[in-house]
Amino acid sequence: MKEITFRLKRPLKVPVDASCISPDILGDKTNEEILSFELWEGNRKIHLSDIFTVEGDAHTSSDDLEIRLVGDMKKVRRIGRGMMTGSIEVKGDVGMHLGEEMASGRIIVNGNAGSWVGSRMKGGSIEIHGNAGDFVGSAYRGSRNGMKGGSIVIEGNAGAEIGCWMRGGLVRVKGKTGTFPGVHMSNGTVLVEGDCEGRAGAQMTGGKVVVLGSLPSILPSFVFEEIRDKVKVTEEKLSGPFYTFLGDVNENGSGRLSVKVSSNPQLKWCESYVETLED
Amino acid sequence: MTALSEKIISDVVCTICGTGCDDLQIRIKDGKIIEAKNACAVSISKFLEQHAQRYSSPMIRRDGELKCASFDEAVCKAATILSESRYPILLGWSLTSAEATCIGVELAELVGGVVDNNTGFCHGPGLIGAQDIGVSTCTLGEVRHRADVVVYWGANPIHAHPRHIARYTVLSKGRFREGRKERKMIVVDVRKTDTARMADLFIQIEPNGDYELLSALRMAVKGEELEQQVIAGVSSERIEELADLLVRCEFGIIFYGVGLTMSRGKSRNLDAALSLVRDLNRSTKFLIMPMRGHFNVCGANEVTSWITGYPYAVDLSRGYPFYNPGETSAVDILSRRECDAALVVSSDPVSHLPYSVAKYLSEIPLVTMDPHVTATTMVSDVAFPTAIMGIEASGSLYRMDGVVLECKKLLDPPQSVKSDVDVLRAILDRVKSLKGA
Amino acid sequence: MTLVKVRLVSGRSIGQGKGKELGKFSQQYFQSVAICELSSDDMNILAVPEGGNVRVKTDFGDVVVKAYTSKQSLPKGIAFMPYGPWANRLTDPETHGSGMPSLKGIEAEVSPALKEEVPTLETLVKNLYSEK
Amino acid sequence: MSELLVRNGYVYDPLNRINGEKMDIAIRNGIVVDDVGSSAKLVDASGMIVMPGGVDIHSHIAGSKVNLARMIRPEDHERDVESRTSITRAGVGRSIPSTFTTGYRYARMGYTTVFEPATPPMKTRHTHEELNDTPMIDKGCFPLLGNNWFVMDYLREGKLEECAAYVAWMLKATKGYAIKLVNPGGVEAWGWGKYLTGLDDPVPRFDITPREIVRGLCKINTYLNLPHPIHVHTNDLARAGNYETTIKTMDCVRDLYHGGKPIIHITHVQFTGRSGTDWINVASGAPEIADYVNKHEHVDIDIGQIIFTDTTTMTADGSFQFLLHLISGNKWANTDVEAETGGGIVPFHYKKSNYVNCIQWGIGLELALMIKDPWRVQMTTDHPNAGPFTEYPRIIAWLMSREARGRVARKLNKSAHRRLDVPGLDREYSFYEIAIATRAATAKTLGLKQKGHLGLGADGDISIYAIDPTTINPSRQYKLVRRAFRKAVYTIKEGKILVKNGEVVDTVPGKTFWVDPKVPQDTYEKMLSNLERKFEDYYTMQMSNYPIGEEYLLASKKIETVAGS
Repeated sequence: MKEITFRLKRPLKVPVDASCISPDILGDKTNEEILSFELWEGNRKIHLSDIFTVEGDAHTSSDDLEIRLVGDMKKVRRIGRGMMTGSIEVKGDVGMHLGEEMASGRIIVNGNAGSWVGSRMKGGSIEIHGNAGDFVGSAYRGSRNGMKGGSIVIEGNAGAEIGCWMRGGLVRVKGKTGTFPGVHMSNGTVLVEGDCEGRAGAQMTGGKVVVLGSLPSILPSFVFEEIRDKVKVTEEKLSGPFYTFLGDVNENGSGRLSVKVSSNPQLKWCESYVETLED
Repeated sequence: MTALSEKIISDVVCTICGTGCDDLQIRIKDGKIIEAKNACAVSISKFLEQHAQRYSSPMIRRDGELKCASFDEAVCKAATILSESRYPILLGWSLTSAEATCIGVELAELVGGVVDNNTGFCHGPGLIGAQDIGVSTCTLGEVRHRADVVVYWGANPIHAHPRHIARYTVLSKGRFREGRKERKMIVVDVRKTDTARMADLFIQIEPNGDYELLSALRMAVKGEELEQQVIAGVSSERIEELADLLVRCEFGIIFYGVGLTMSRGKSRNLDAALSLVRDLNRSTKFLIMPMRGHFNVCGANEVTSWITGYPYAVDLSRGYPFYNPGETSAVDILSRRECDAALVVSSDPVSHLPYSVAKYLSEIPLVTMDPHVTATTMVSDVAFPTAIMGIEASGSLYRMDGVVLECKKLLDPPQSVKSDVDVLRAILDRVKSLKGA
Repeated sequence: MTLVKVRLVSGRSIGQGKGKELGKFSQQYFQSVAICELSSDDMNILAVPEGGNVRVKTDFGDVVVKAYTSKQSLPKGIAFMPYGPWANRLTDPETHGSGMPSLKGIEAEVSPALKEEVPTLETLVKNLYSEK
Repeated sequence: MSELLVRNGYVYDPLNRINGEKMDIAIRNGIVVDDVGSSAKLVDASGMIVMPGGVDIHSHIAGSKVNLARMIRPEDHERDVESRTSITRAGVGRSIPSTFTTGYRYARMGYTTVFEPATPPMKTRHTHEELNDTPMIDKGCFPLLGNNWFVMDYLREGKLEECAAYVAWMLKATKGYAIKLVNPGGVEAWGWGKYLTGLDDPVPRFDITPREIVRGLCKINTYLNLPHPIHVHTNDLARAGNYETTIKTMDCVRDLYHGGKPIIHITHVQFTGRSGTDWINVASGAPEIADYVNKHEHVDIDIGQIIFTDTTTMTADGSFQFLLHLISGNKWANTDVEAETGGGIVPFHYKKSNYVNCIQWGIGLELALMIKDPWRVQMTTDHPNAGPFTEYPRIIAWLMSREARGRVARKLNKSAHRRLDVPGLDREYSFYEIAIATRAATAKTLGLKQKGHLGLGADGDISIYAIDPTTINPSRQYKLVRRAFRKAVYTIKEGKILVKNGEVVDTVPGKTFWVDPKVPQDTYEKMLSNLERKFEDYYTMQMSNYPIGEEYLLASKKIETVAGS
C-alpha cells in the first residue's frame, strides 16, 4: 500500500471539479504527472499543482493506492468519481458528488460532505464522520438510476431526499435526516438512526426504510401492516418493536417502512388496526 | 407626428403576468399613454405610470457611489467584470424578451457563467417534478372550451393573475361550455383568499401539508381507504368528496401557484400533483398548469432549453451545459457565496430573495439592467437603464401555456435609453473583442 | 411581553403587484408590502390597532412592519406578508437541494412594536447591505 | 463572386440519372453551374462519393413539443455534450439535441435540408424561433391541420373552396410548408380523453369522420398546387392490426389521383404497419403495405426505422403517447392545443429482447426492401421517435448489406425473428438507391426543385463521403459504409464548405421555406370574414396577433403557388 497526500494550498471560492482525484486515474503516475493533471476551477482550467501540494508517492498500481486529502475542500466536487479500486481519505470537508458512480474501493471523510454523496453508486463504501447534505445515494434529475449497490454510512446528520430513486445497497445515517428519505426507491435499504423530519418512503415501490428516532407522521399512502419485534438491516437485526407499513400504495409499491415504537407515541393510532386484525 | 397627436393601438400584449392578455387597447396622447382599456388594475399601473422612478443614464460606481457614465464606459466596465470573473452568474430573464434571453445565454457561454432565471424561486419545482413524472398540460383555450372542473391550488389569481378566471376558466365561455354554471371551481389554500370565496368547494389546508393532502387524494382517486381521519387539517370524508369530483368530471385541470411550489416538499409536491393528474387520466381527461408569475419566465425556460437543453440553472463554466438545481441554481450559488460577479437583467433579487442571499449579491461586482430604480440597481457597480419591454421595446414572450405572443413597441423609450437586446449585444460584442485580444 | 407564535406565509397580493409597477420606492409599494396580516384573534392578543407596528422575528432575521387584520379569513396562528424586501428579512435561504428557498410556513414570533419605525426600502438598502 | 469546383468524385445524382460517374461539379454564387474559372476554390473528391446534400423529410427538431421533451429529459443530455469552440456554440445531444447542436450534427453527416413535420399552428412562432437558432441547414415546418376546428367545420359543411382559402391563410400565417395530418379527428377526440377507431368513427361533437378529413385536405392540397402532398400520420397508431387502417387511408384518396406525383405521403409507416389483433400476436403488415404501394402510384411513404436505443417518442398523437406511457411506465407529457391539435412525449428504450420492438424493427426494413420503387420509400427514423437522426448511417448499412441486417437479426427476440421476413430478404441497396432514399426522393416529394440533385441551377449543397465505390463491397464492408456516412469528408452548402473531415469549420444560418398559395379573391374574403367572426370564439388570442410576419424568419424563402392552375 502506498500513500499520496494532497494538501490544499489556498482557500477556494468558486467550484472546483476534481473528478481526476481517484486511485484509478492517479495510480501508476509520477508526482510530476499528477501535478500536471487538469481540473476546472470555475471557468478556468488549472493544474492540480495550482491548488495542491503533493507528498508521498503514487507510483504504484491503483489497487494499492491510498489518496489522502487535507484541507477545507467544501468547493471541491466529484472526488473519487467512478472509482473502482483503492481508497481515499479526507481530513476536512468535501464538496458535492463525492464518490459519484463509484463501483468499488473505499472513501472516508473526517469532516462534512456536500450533497449527492455516492450518487449513482454501484459498489464500494463511503463513510462520512460528520454531516452530509441532501440526496445521499441518489439519482440526478430526470433519471431513475439512484444508488445500486455498496454502502454509505453517515455518522452525523444528512439532509433531504436521501436514497432518492435508490435501487440497491445501504444508506445509513446515524444522526437526523431531513424529509423524504427513500423517495421513489425501488430496492435497497435506508436506515435513519436519529429523527427524521417526515415523509419517509414517499412514492417508494420497493426496498426498506427504517427509522429508529421519531417520525412526525406516516404518509396516508402507507398502510399499517403489523408490529414487529425485530427488523433486519443487511446482516444486523435491529431490536424494536417496530410499526411496519406497506407502501407507497399510490405507486402500487411493496416497500416496507419500519418505525420504532418507543420513539413514536404519536403513531399509537396504528395499534387500533392491530386489534381489528386480531378480531 | 404633430404635438397633439393621439392614437389608439389595439390588441396590445400585456407584460405583467403569465396570463398573457393580448387584447389591450392603448390610447397614446402626446407621447404618453393615457388609457389602457381591457387592462387589469396591475396592468393599468404599469401602462399609465411607466415613467415613475426611471433613470436615464448608465451608472458606474465610483468611490462607493453610483455616478452617471457614458454608455461605452458602462459597457466596457460590464464586459470587464464579466470576462474577468471565474464564476459569474447571469440572472433574471423573466421580464424581458425571448430575444434578449437568447443573447444572454450566448453571453453566459462566452464568459463561462451560470445562466439562471427566476424559475428557481417560482416554478422550478414544477419542472423538476415534470422531469420525474412528466406533465399533462394544454393551452388555455382547451380549458375555456372544455373544462367542467377547475382547481386552483395554492394560487390566488384574483390578486396575482386578475383576468385569468374571466379569460380562460370558470367565468369564460367556450365552444362546449356556456360559462360559470357549467363549471365547478375548487380552491385549495391555507387562507380563504378572494379566489377561494368564489369557489364551489374550498379546502383549507394546513401550511406545508400539501404533500400529505396530495398523497391522500391519490389514494382516494384509486379508491383506497384512508386509515387516518384527518390529513393536513382536512377530514378524510372531505378528501373523498374532492376525489369524487375529480374522477367524475369530463375535463378537469389544476392550476397551481407558488403556494404549492414553495411549501415544504417543493418539487415533491409537484411530483405528487403531476402523478395525481396522470393517474386521473386513466378515468377521465385531466391536466395541470403552473400559474407563471412574471410575463416571460416561461420564455426564459423555453429559450434556455432550446439552446442548452435545460430550462434554468445552467452552468456553462466548463464550456458545455450542465444542470443540477440545488447546485447550479442561483439561490444556492449565492448562499454558498460561490459566484464572484453577477449580471442581473430585469429582476430585483435584492428585494425578493432571502436576506443572506441578497446581501451576498450586494458584496460582489454586480451589473444590472432595469428600466426602474430598484434595491438591486442601488447596490450595483454598473447599472444600465433599459426600455420597458412591451411598451418601449418589441419582442416575443411566452405566456404560461407556452403560446408565443409578439409585443409591439408603443412608445419611444426616454432619450438615450436602450433596449435589453441592444445593451446585451453591446456587452456581448465587447466581451468577444476582449476574449479575442 | 405580549407575543404570538405564527406560521408565516408570504405571497403575492394585488396591492403588491400594483405598487411594484408604480416603483419599488413608491409610497404605494411601501404601504402595501411593509405589512403583516394576522387573524383577528392574534390581533386581539397583541392589542395593536389596525396599522399599528409589530416586530416579526424568525430564526433568520427580524423586521418591523404594520399589522392588519386579514380580509382573507386567516386562521389563528397563520400570518401573511406580501413578497418583498420586508418579508425577505425573515425567510430561510435553505433550498434542500431544490433551488427554491423556504418562503412559506416559517415559524415566526410577532410582538407589538408601536414605538419603533417601519424601515423604508431606502433605509433597508442603505443600512443592511454592505457599503460597496 | 465565389466559385468552387468539386473535382473527380464519383457522383450519385439520381434525379439527373447520374450513377457513380466520375465528374466535376462547379458552383458559382451558391448555385450549380456548367463551369467555373481557374481561380475557383478546388475540392478534391478523388476516390470519394459525391452526392447532393441530404434532405430529411420528417424529423422533429424544433417547436414546443421538442422543447418540452428537452426540458423534462435532463438525463438524455447529460452524457452527450458539445463544448463551445471558436466556431460553434455549446449544446447537448442524444435524442433531443439542442438547436445549434442539431444543425451541426446534420451537417456533419452531410445533410443540408431538414423539415420539422409537426408544428401546432398556434405555437408556430415558437417553432420558427427555434429554426432561426438551428444553423447549417435549410428548413421548413408542416402545420398540423387534421384536427383543426375550422377545417373540420368547413369540410362538414362541404365548403371545400373556403376551406382551401383557410388552409392558404394558415400556411401564410404560420409560414408553413405543407399540410400535416396526425391521427385526423382522433386528436380532437383525445381532447376529451377519448379514442377513435378506424377511418369512419365520427369525431365527437363535430359530425365528421377521419376519412372525410383526409379526402378533403387531399383535394385542397391538389387544388392549391402545394409542392408536397398531404403528409399523413394515420389513425390507429396505438392499435395492433393498424396496417389495415394505413392501407385504407391510402386507398381512401385513390380516386382523387389523376397521374403525376403521388397525392398522399404516409409517414413513419413502421408505426402503423402492424398486423395481428393484440400486442401478443403482433406481426409485420409490411408485405401487405408494400404490395399496395407497389400496385398504386398515388402514394409514397417514409419508413420511420427503429434503432435499438434509448430515445424519446413525441407526436401530436396524444392518445398514442398516453398508451405508450401505460405500456412502458415511463414519464409522460401531454400538450393539447386549443382548436388545433395535441401532443405527447414518452421516453422509450427499444430493446432487442422485446418482441414488439423487434417486429417494429423488421417492419421498417421490410417496407424499404419490399417496395420496389425506391422513389416512393424514403429513409427516416421519425427522429427521435424510432431513434435519433444521428443513427441514419446504421440504417444505410442495413439497407446496403444483408449481412449487416443478419448480424442484428440473430440477436433479436427469438419468436420475433421467426415471424419476420427481413432475414430472408436478399435485396441490397446500391449507392444510387441510397442517394434516392436520403436526398433525391425526399427533395422530389417535397417539391424542392433546387434540392436533392446537382443539375444546373440546383443549390450548391454537396456531401462528400470517404468511400471509393469502385473498390468497396458495401454488402461485406458495411462497417466502412456506416463510418463514412457518419462523418462527411466535406459538407458544402451553397458553395460554402461547412464541414471538413467530420468537423464543423464554418457556419451559415440556413433558409426557411414556406408556401404562399394564391386563391380567388372573393373566396378568400368570404373565408376571412368568417374567420374574423369566429376567431375569438375559438382562440384565446387575438386574430391580429396570430400571423407571423416574414421579417420574423432569419432567412425567408417563399414559394408561391396559384390555386386551381
